[in-house]
Amino acid sequence: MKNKQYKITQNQAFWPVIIFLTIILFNTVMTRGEFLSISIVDGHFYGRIIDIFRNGGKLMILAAGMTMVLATGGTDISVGSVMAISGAIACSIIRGNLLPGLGGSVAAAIIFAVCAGILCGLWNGFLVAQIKIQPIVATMILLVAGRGIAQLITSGKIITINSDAYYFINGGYILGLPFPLYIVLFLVGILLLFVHRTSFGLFLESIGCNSLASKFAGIKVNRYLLAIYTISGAFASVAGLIESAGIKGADCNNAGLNIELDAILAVAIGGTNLMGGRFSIFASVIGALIVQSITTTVLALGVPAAYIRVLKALLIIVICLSQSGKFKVLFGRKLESKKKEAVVL
Amino acid sequence: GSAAPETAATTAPATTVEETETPKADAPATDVGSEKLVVGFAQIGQESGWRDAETMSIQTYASEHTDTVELKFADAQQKQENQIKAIKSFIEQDVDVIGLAPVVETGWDQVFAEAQDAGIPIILLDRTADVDESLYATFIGSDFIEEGKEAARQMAELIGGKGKIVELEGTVGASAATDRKTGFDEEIAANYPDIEIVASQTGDFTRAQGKEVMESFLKSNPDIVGVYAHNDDMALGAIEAIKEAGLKPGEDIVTVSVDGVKGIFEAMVAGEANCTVECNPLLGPLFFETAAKLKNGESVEKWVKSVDGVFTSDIAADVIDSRAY
Amino acid sequence: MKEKLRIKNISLTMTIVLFLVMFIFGSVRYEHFFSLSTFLNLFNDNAYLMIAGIGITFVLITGGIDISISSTIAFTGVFMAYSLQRGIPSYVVIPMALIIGIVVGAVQGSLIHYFRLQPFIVTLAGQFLMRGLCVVISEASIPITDPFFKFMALGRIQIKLGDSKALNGKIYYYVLIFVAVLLIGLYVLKKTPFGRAVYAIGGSEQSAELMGLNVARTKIGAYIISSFCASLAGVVFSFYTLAGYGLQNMGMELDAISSAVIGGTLLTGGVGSVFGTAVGAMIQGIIQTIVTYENLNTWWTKVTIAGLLCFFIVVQRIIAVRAEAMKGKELAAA
Amino acid sequence: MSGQTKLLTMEGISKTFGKAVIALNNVQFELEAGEIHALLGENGAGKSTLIKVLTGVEERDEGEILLEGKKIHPKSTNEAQQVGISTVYQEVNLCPNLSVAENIYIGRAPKTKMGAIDWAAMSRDAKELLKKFDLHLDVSKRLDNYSVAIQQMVAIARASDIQAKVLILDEPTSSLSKVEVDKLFEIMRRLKAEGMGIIFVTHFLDQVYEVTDRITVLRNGTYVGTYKTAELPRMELVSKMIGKDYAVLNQSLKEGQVEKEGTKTGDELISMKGVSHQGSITGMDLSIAKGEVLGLSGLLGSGRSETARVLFGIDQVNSGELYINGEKVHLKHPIDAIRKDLAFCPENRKTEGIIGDLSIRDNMALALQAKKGLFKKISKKEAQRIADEYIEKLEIKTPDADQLIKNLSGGNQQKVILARWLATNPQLLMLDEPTRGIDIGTKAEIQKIVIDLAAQGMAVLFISSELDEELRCCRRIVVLKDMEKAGEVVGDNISEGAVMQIMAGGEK
Ligand SMILES: Nc1ncnc2c1ncn2[C@@H]1O[C@H](COP(=O)(O)OP(=O)(O)OP(=O)(O)O)[C@@H](O)[C@H]1O
Ligand SMILES: Nc1ncnc2c1ncn2[C@@H]1O[C@H](COP(=O)(O)OP(=O)(O)OP(=O)(O)O)[C@@H](O)[C@H]1O
Ligand SMILES: [Mg+2]
Ligand SMILES: [Mg+2]
Repeated sequence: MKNKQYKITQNQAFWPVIIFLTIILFNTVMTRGEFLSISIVDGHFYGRIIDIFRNGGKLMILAAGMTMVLATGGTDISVGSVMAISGAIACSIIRGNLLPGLGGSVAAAIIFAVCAGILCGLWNGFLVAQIKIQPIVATMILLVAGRGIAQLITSGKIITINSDAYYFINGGYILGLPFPLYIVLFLVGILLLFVHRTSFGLFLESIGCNSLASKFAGIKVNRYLLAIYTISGAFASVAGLIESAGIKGADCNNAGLNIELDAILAVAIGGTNLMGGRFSIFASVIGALIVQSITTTVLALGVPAAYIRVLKALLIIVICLSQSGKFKVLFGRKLESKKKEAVVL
Repeated sequence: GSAAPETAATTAPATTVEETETPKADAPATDVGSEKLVVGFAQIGQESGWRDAETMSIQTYASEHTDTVELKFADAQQKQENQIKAIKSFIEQDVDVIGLAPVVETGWDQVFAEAQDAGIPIILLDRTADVDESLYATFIGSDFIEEGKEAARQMAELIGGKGKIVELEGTVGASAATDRKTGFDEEIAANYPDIEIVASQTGDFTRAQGKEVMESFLKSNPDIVGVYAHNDDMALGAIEAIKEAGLKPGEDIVTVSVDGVKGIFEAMVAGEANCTVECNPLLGPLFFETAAKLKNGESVEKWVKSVDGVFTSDIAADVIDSRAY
Repeated sequence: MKEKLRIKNISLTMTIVLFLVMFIFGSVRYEHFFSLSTFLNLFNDNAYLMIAGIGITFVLITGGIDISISSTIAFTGVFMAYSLQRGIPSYVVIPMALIIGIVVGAVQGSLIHYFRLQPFIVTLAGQFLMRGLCVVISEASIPITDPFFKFMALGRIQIKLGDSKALNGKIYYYVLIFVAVLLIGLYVLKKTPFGRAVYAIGGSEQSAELMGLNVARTKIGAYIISSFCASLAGVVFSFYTLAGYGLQNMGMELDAISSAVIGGTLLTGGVGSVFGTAVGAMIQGIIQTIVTYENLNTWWTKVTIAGLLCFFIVVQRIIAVRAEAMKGKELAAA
Repeated sequence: MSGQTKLLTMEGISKTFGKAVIALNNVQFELEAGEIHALLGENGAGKSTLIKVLTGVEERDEGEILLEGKKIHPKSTNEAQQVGISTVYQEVNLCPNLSVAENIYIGRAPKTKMGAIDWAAMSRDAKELLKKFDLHLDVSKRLDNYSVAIQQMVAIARASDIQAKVLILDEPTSSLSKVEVDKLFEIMRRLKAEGMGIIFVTHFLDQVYEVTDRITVLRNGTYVGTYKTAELPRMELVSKMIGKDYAVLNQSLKEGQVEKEGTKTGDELISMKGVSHQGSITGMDLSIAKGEVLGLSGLLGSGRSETARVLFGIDQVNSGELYINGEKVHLKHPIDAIRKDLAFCPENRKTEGIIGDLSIRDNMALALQAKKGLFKKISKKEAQRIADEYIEKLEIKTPDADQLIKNLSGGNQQKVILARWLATNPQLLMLDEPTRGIDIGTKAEIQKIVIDLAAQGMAVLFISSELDEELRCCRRIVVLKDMEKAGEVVGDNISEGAVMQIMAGGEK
């Protein structure tokens, strides 16, 4: 029993889950229960918790992809721009501005948008793995250019579309639950299965710690780097689809703006070391929920939106400090010395 | 009340009326220097459908009058620095008139002074700048406070003068947001004591945030009867949120918003939105008119008000096809 | 002596050559382009960016990163505008703003150094915090009417090299602040133990520690310099715009970082120069000018800068690989 | 002139890492002015930790340090330097991006009258200083332009130049050639004559007897004793270090020797025909048979590591042919070599070997996992079994397999890497400096393991800078010179002299 307890608290996702639950609890108390209430409206569930899951869908997907990138000691700051590109392509196709031969097919729009995401990811991966450019610089190129490219695709306009099939990506419900949640379950599920059933996870951690030694141990480092940046790009494009389906159009300026920061934040809250090494995708997904729930909290409490940033900042510091080994050492030592004294007494 | 006959004309009143005059206005220009009217325009960026329409209006006018007009256009990507740099390079390029839709009200003293030194007049378009009046030639645009007041009156009429409503604000600090809020809140406070604004938060002028904020409003205030949004995009987001909550937008909760973009007309036709206070973005012709006047040294008023209308769902179906944006 | 700075110098030289090529290209292609004032406007309009860029270069050389600078700029702007509005005189407000910068840097640096937190995350928190506080202080943009600020905003030196209009230009007083920062930056990095320790930490922090350098002081010092320069840039920016506005300069840290990279700074640390960063910022400025003259969609600015970034980074890589290959040969020959 | 004043005394020093690892337990140490004092012990005995405690890199749990009778408690290398303790740490610790001159003088650079760094004076001084070490370098070049050996010399030059009372050298000689070691000793003797106290950590007993005055031995983090070098016979020293009778150890080595003699080599496993790689090796002919221990010998930079790298697919074959089991192969990546049952322990443990933040278990399973491929995951249970097996077999000092490998001492890390490759059950095991920085007891163990493996039919390519080690293990030694094969000695012809002669240039 004791052993088991030890294991649960050791799990990387333990603290993120606790924090998430605390935020929910705090809100529930503050709103006198309203926060937790879930009702059924028009045959689907309705409530703030559902909102968190639906609105946090994009971020959960991005965080899952970002976790692996960070695990290899890299980073992908281009995800927001990739989202803009993917939305721009999908909406342009549906509008018939792009590839009019396809007749505005939603399926084609999704396929092309995801392909574009994969291409962006391949480009990042190519720069990182083959040209050996530092990840932050390599992905900065696409971050800077990506939004411009999206603008050039839409010729600088906001494209609005009219397609119920496309709206479903964000606004649809299956069994009463929002569709984005299923996308998250599907993508993260596959990823988790892949990481845990194969040695992918071990290889990523090993690459993140020491890529040269990993190569010497027989791991095809470049291939894996290429793969994870591609996955990250593909995931970002899916997030872009969700976002553009949500606003029923492509807004290249604002789509995914600064979301890379939130995604990295989510991973950090999940306890993955940003320098590479040990990682947990599940913990990052919880981290994403925490980030989303901060926004929801601020809205629910009617606090001015400006405080979202302040709150996030404070939360980052608190969480990072609590995870910092050094911090634990500094304060743990104090605790221990107290304990020692107690024993002496 | 909304003036239906008037609005029919607002489709592009400035254009229709003035277009005939345009050649006249340009004629003297050709006489003076036998050269084109060179205009530099520093646009904010692409923030909403409304602004796209404004940009289109300017660019279309310029491309239709290539013999008399030359347009240098810079999109500042929502950054004041970029606008300042663009204006400075317009000054270097020695344009005749500079147009600007300022991204914020403040911070224009230096660059306007430089333009003045170079003898280039500045036209402010659709947003004002907080500078000394002598530094710019004229402001062309609507009265945001009046828009807010009008929205308040429309709202009051729709909900019968009482009930709880919520407000979706625009980007914090933007004059359109501040003034539309001021006008609305003042009008409600002054004349409609039974209307209570129970929540007001920023939706950043975007659909996505409009929706998210509205979702939250609906949960903390299930008994609201109306929503006022500082632009149509946020209203469209709010409509989504209302539908998700199992309520009928346009009936259970009425909407009043500002701008008059096509999307909101579609929503009004579908019965999901109630009213939009137009803020006409088709300022291109009026802008070039004024610029030509300035080049020729004619005097212009300090504030050239654009002609705006109010549209309700009753007439939306009739005018939707004539909407240009 | 020649060998030592080879890698850095090649990419810096390329940057300078590129700048000249672009300037000549613009002059040939566009009327009015070739003029002293086009050139001087690069300083007038980018002074704040260059000051902030010089500051962040210190952090980048240590191998860290500081993404809070844009918020620091905005925050100092709002803070000053707000205080001036409350009637506090400018000679109190400006030093206070600079002190805020120092404090922000000291806190961030200490968190990064003493608790071994990631620079990216800590400065991300700093970015959120200060951006949030800006809006907490004031949502609206606050105009500055203080006479000293007005003087700095409008005061300028006319430069007349000849009668032709192209040979006329002006420099605003605040550009002199940039010049001072550049000179001090050059001196500190090249000639002081602190500056050299900055490079040493970028080369290997552990080694620097074991060689007995004061890593804590140097690292925290670098973050202080970065934030201080950001708040100084904030001061210059409020001279430039005579206002404080909380949403100003969003994402500008990327411009500063790109300037540094184009100017030859390696984000892995250990290599870089403040002069390069200044030139990098000028290149970005001139691209923007050309795009405006060409009357292109301004998004081409971003795309071009990204292309340029890509080009420079790849070239740096090639040079580094070459250098390694050369080294192998030299050793083999020995 | 061993003086009367006690320069440095450490008493009752204890240090634990986490809860399980007791690195130092009530250790004492003393150093007199003008003596060279060897600090000896097996891998993981706590030598480096003691030094780190002394110089403030690690905080001690208990104990006192007195320098010239005064209590000191340095919190950082910087403070230690200020009170007069200068150190060269075990791994090279300089900044690769700075010039040689700066690496020597950073932190104490000469200044001009204006207070700015005087670059010209710095270069001049650096040149002057390095001349004492017979190094004539372009001191304005970046340090990473030079080889590890030279970097190590620069580090020593830096430490010796600091006006210190105590100079600490933690395994400074492991990457130095004989000539450079002699140079170093000359300098050490001179500093000693100037009254400096020197602490010298090494695993080369010859060097201990060559330069040191006294010896302090640690074992498992405890203090064993301090002895006058001249009065402590080698045998006794070794048995004090390993805690076993040396005779026993020697016996086991002898057995190895016997087995080696009995080994029969089998069919040819590897054959390189005129293999070249641009910039490293040229026209290499080499063959290795099953069950054979082939030694690769040569001077520093003669291309031994490069040969192994090419064989392992790290560097590609530019010309020539490579056969494994008679089949022509093209190795593009280490995994190709691993799939052909090759294994390689690289010489740079820290950068090419260990995955620092992973556990011992994961480190051991890594190569086997890579060999099996992405989809055939080794279960945690299986990995644990492998780890436990090798921890026992190789006598790795660790509480359990969950420890992070970076927390092990150098020698134990080496054993984990060895285990990683043994777990893949290779046909050819390539060991590049497997005993560098490893204590004599472990060294003997590793040599024994090598011989045992060969007896079981495994081929071993053994690269070592210590000739006697190769002589002991190998039946055939190939000598390289200037990136080419210079000659070969086989069986009874193997002798130090024969190998040296080829190295020196005369073919046979
Ligand atoms: N940071 C650390 N965390 C945990 N354990 C450590 C740490 N540093 C050293 N140890 C442990 O302390 C013990 C002593 O290590 P130390 O490096 O002092 O050995 P050493 O005598 O220098 O060995 P070698 O000859 O291999 O260098 C070892 O068991 C090692 O695993
Ligand atoms: N520290 C280093 N930095 C750069 N290149 C190196 C370094 N060490 C070795 N080399 C390269 O490797 C070549 C051959 O060295 P290699 O390591 O193969 O020699 P070796 O005979 O194995 O010597 P040892 O292993 O004893 O150093 C050298 O000529 C050099 O090009
Ligand atoms: Mg050691
Ligand atoms: Mg070697």
